[in-house]
Amino acid sequence: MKKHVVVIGGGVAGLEVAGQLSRVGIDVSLIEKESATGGNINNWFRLFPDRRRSSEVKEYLDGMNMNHDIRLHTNTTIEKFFRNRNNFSITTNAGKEMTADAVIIATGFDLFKSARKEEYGYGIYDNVITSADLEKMFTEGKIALTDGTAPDTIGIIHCVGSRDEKVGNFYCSKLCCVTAVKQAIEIREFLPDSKVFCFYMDMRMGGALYEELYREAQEKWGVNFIRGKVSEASETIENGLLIKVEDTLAGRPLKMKLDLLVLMAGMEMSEGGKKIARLGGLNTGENKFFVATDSHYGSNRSNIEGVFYAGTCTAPMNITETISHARSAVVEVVDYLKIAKS
Amino acid sequence: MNIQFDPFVIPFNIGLYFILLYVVTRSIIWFRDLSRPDKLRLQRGFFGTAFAMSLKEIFMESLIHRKILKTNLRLGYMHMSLAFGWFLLIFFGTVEADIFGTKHLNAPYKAIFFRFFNPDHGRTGFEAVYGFLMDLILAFILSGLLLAIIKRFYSKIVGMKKTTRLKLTDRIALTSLWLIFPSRLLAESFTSGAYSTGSFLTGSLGSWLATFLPAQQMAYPFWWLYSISLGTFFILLPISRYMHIPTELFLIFMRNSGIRTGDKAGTFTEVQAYSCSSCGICIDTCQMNYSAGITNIQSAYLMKAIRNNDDVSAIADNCLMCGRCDVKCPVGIELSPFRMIQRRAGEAENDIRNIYKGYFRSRQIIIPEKPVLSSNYNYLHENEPAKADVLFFAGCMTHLTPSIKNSMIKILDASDVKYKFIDEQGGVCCGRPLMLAGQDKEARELINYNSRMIWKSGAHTLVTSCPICYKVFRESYYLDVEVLHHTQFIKMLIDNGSVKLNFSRKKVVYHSPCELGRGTGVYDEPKEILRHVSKLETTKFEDSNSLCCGGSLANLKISSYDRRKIATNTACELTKENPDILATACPLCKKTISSVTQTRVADISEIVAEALNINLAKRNIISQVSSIKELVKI
Amino acid sequence: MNKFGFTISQGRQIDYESNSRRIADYIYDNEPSFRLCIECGACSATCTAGNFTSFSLRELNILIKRGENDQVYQSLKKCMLCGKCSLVCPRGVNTRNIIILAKKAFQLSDEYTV
Amino acid sequence: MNPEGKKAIWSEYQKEIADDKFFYVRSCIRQNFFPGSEVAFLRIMRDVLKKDVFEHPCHTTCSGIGYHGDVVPVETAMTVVARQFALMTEAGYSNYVPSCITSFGLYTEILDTWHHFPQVEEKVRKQLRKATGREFEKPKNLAHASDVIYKFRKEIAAKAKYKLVNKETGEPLKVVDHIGCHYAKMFPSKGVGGAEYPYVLTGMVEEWGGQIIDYPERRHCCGFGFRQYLVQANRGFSIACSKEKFESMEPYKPDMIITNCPGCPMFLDRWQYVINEMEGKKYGQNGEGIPVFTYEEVAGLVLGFDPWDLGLQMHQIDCEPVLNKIGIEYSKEDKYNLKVIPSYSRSRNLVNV
Repeated sequence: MKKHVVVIGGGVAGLEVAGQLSRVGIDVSLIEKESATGGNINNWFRLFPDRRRSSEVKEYLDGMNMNHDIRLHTNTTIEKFFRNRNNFSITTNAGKEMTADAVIIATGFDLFKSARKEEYGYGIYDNVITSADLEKMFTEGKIALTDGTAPDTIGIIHCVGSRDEKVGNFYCSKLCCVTAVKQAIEIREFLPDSKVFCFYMDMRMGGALYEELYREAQEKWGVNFIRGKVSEASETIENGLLIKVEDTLAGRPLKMKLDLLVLMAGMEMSEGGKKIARLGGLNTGENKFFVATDSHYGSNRSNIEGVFYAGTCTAPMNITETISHARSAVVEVVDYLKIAKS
Repeated sequence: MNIQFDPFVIPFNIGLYFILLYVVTRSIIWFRDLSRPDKLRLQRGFFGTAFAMSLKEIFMESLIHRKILKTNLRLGYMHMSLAFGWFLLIFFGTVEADIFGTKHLNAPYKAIFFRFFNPDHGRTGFEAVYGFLMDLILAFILSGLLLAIIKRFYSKIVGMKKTTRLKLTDRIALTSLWLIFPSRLLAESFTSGAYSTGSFLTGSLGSWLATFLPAQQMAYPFWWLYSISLGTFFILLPISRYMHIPTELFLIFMRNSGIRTGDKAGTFTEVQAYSCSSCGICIDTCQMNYSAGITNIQSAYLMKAIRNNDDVSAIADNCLMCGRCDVKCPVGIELSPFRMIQRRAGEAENDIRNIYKGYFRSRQIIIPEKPVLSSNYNYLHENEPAKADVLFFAGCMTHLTPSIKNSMIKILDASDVKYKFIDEQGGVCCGRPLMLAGQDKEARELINYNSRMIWKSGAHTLVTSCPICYKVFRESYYLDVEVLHHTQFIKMLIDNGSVKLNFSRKKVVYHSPCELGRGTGVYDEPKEILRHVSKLETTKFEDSNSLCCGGSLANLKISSYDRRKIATNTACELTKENPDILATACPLCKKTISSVTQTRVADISEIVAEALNINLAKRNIISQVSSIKELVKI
Repeated sequence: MNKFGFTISQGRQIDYESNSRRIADYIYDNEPSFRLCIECGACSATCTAGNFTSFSLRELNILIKRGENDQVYQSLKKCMLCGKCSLVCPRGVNTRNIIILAKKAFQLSDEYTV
Repeated sequence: MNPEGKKAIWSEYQKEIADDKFFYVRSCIRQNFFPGSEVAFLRIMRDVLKKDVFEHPCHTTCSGIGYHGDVVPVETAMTVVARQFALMTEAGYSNYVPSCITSFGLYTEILDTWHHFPQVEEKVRKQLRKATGREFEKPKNLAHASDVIYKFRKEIAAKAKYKLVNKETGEPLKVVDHIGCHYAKMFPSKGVGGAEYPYVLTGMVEEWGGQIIDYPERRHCCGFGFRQYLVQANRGFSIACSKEKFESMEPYKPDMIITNCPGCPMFLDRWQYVINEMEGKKYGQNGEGIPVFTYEEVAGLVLGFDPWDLGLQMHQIDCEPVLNKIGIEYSKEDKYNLKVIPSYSRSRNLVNV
């Protein structure tokens, strides 16, 4: 009989896994807590470094599971999850019970809740927004302050909720730097007369074509980069924002008025992921993400045989990495199921 | 029948007398503006050999255009046919009018319009021969004119890559110039047609035209046209680029009487600016043009901008100062010193707008620049240098190419000279870069500082590895020591046998650095050294024709991207025959070129250091010495 | 006035709004590569003048960009224009032109009596 | 500005505050700066709110001022604090209420240290035993006096005679709140409303009819900073801090400043005078300065205590403008000839001392 695999999470990784599995003739149940698949990619307008529309990638992913029969359960969360002798029993919030020969966890990430960095006043000051909010503005095609006017000076704060032990996140979310640069460019495209300032701790332009994008931002778009972590933001009497930062390269504190402040929220283990970890007794690390059994050649394997990880539920990844991680997860599952059969 | 006058000659007369008057006044103004010593030089220049030389040069260059002929035959022919041809036409025309005319010493127009006033002249024997000669000359000119017209429309044909852009007055002047000879041709032809005179050109063309046109009536308007175009040309001459025709004569006289550009603007610079015929040779030879595609800063444009009193600062600063155009300029304008003056100068105030100023411009103004933001080097405190016979000054750039520095140390150690490495711990800049940026005052501060250091050391020889330093040490320092570039010094060591070198079978080409070659004329020593130690092969770019690496400090504007383009191009040219080593004698050249080629780029000092043949004992000592050096450094 | 035995200390804070970035803008307009500086410090490390005195092109760039013009004006004078910096710059910044343009910008402005 | 957002944060920073049987320890410097304030606190607690507040005659400085002035090592400070706790224990109280913000900070810091390093606590107990033979229990509840007033702000409002409202215009008074740095900046969770948007004073002011203004430099220190002030040569830094705050709050035209720390009212008050002397700069409406109050004084005023009983004549910046705005009646001539302080209940244990 056909093997049955349950994929938890219908984001980039989940969709890729589901698609690839069904291609090799395994029947798949895809469980998504939201009403639609896609996960975080739905909140992004364009993707770095080439600034293509995220919808293009979304179309590919949807295509993947359109073409094959995948049982998609939206608005579904897992309530029970345990291992029998050689399969898994899963109960959903709808009370539906299912057994699976293997489980792939693709619960992805949540954006850091920027309100936790109280000093930036997200949710308190008007005109302090997150990278996701900005993407929303891009999608709507209008960058405006709460009073409807267009901002003149825009500040972008890197590392919000990343590399910050004050919020308990020691790790680098890895994508915020390049996202900041991408968004800075897009802002300048939308508002040619605006000035954009990026406040960074380090520019971590590791990926392919990231550095080139950084250079373009400086040369072509005149984006200003100030090295220093913004320590506090406050509202001025004319409803603008006043930020305090050290210009560490000038070795001097600096204060600056801004119209709009964009917080580059980092990536955190998703709430869904945490729940699964609790239910299934899966190992998570100090950074709250799932821990794979081997960091080099077993990055998809969990501490429970037959449960595999795919994508950003194990660490911050960009879409390219997520998809390849998902594919490697598929290989792992297929191997596992073969062995299980014999 | 013999008419003595006709109204159509009036435009010509006006033009002629105007230009004569103008040239006289202008030359008086110029003379007045000369510095006193230059006045004396010029006066002396009118006698003896200088005068003879000037005449010869005027003939060879202004008429025959020998230099252009040498660099580009077709272009040369074009210039020659127009200049020399016209000269002959005038000369023989005058003679013709004189011998065949009614009386001697005619007014000029008689000569120019001879055929009109003596229509039935030239039928028989000698007259016919003479007529033939005149036609021949006219044909000669027209052939050149044809080339000129073609060139204007398709530069390639005359072998020019770029042709200079024109301003309005130039266009009008150009058209009138072009009209002169065709109109003369037609005027003469019609007249001859009417009187069935004229020789092979005018005669035959005339008789043919006469077959279907009323030659008698047709001739007259063309004589008018001929006269008018001459007149217009003369009147526009001073505010067009053709001012170079009369001005070049002055230039030649001045140059031969020993007047040089110097470092201030004045008559001579102005004369030079007006002597530029915009032939465009400087544009062709400029690497920034053909490697980096920067086509608006070449010397021809600099001259033009100055003649138009435009702001030249952008042009002046955007140049590698490689001096290639300098050596190639057929008029022999001292382009590099000229440019330096422009760098020192502030923006010229723009007074050309009023037409009078076009003719009688106030002497090329250098508005006293706002007080320069004076540099402040008082942080340089002087220490007592150790006494030595020979000083080695590596220079800033050499410190960025340690291989050169170490090679020089090795060589110096190997020889028995008592030397001191003066800027071992990093020295003070020689001042040349500041000068190239037109900031001589600041440069002087550094020069004085270094000079004091050198004096105190009591050395008799100063060796430097950097041609940039070398040039400034030689030209702008007042030192009582012998300044040598390390190539010259090594040559000396080889000659007096203080170093012994092994011959290597390596195939080497030599890139002559601008500052060392064209800059200070050191061409031979480097090549002799290379011949001594390796198989030196020649390239298409030897000596004064050598290329620039593109790294030159002299250019303050060019982007690193364009520099790279030039460097790449140069490297390709020099490594065509894929040599083992591309040798040079400048740290900057080495650094620039080595970053764009696979071929090994080595300074001559490196090659020599490798070829050093040291007997064992000595080698040990050196290894000890150098090891001690290391320790000391640490 | 110091009748209390002390005076009110001046802040070291750069007040971005109140500073004039005229010099910076002049350089931006005439030397775009000025924007490319990533403050790596290669220029300062190799600097001939920096070998003798506290001159740092890296710092200078920042101060120009922040509009700390008085400080710029003072340290600008120390540069020897030797050009080593331009050879080591990883971003191909035309360093010498920045110095020259800065000097020019100061000359053009009348606020600074030279 | 989105008040909902603030409320959300405030809701995260609620702290438990005892509602009776307080062991009150005074501040070293307040009684010289604004002697009326602590008395006012006791009057409010005992006579208005009818609470049991105990004072011990033998309590000393917590040595925090020396600790932050870099002259008292932390272990010494701990032992001194242990002794205070011992006095509380002996008196049979367990709700510790310091009057001083720095003390509060120090107590919090020490309790936290002991929590993480029990061996240190043990050591301190030994030292205390050796030195004084006393034993102590850690307080069950540690709250700053302003926390206590905050807790009873509604009761006070209920009994209030005046509101923080301009009686001419009916507009609420614009109040700047200034929280002592040691209140919550070290341990945000120990302060009402946390460190970024502290609510302790805001709560009172809003309850009593005033309106808090939120200005950019509200987080900034008043400049006391111990080292800064205690060394004369450093006072330039101290005053610079206050100046920065004034410059920042000026455009909002505040009617008054309310503080909950011994140093802050002192410096925000006196430095206005010094700045005027040095630079001729006057703050506040028509240059009469921005009056600075302690929260006890404000509580006293709204409850209708006589300004001069509250010791408002001790202020450098005249408080009359505010009194007039609120419409509090007072007699000009009494300002500097103080009558007998009206009787109010003293600490039982102090009556015959």
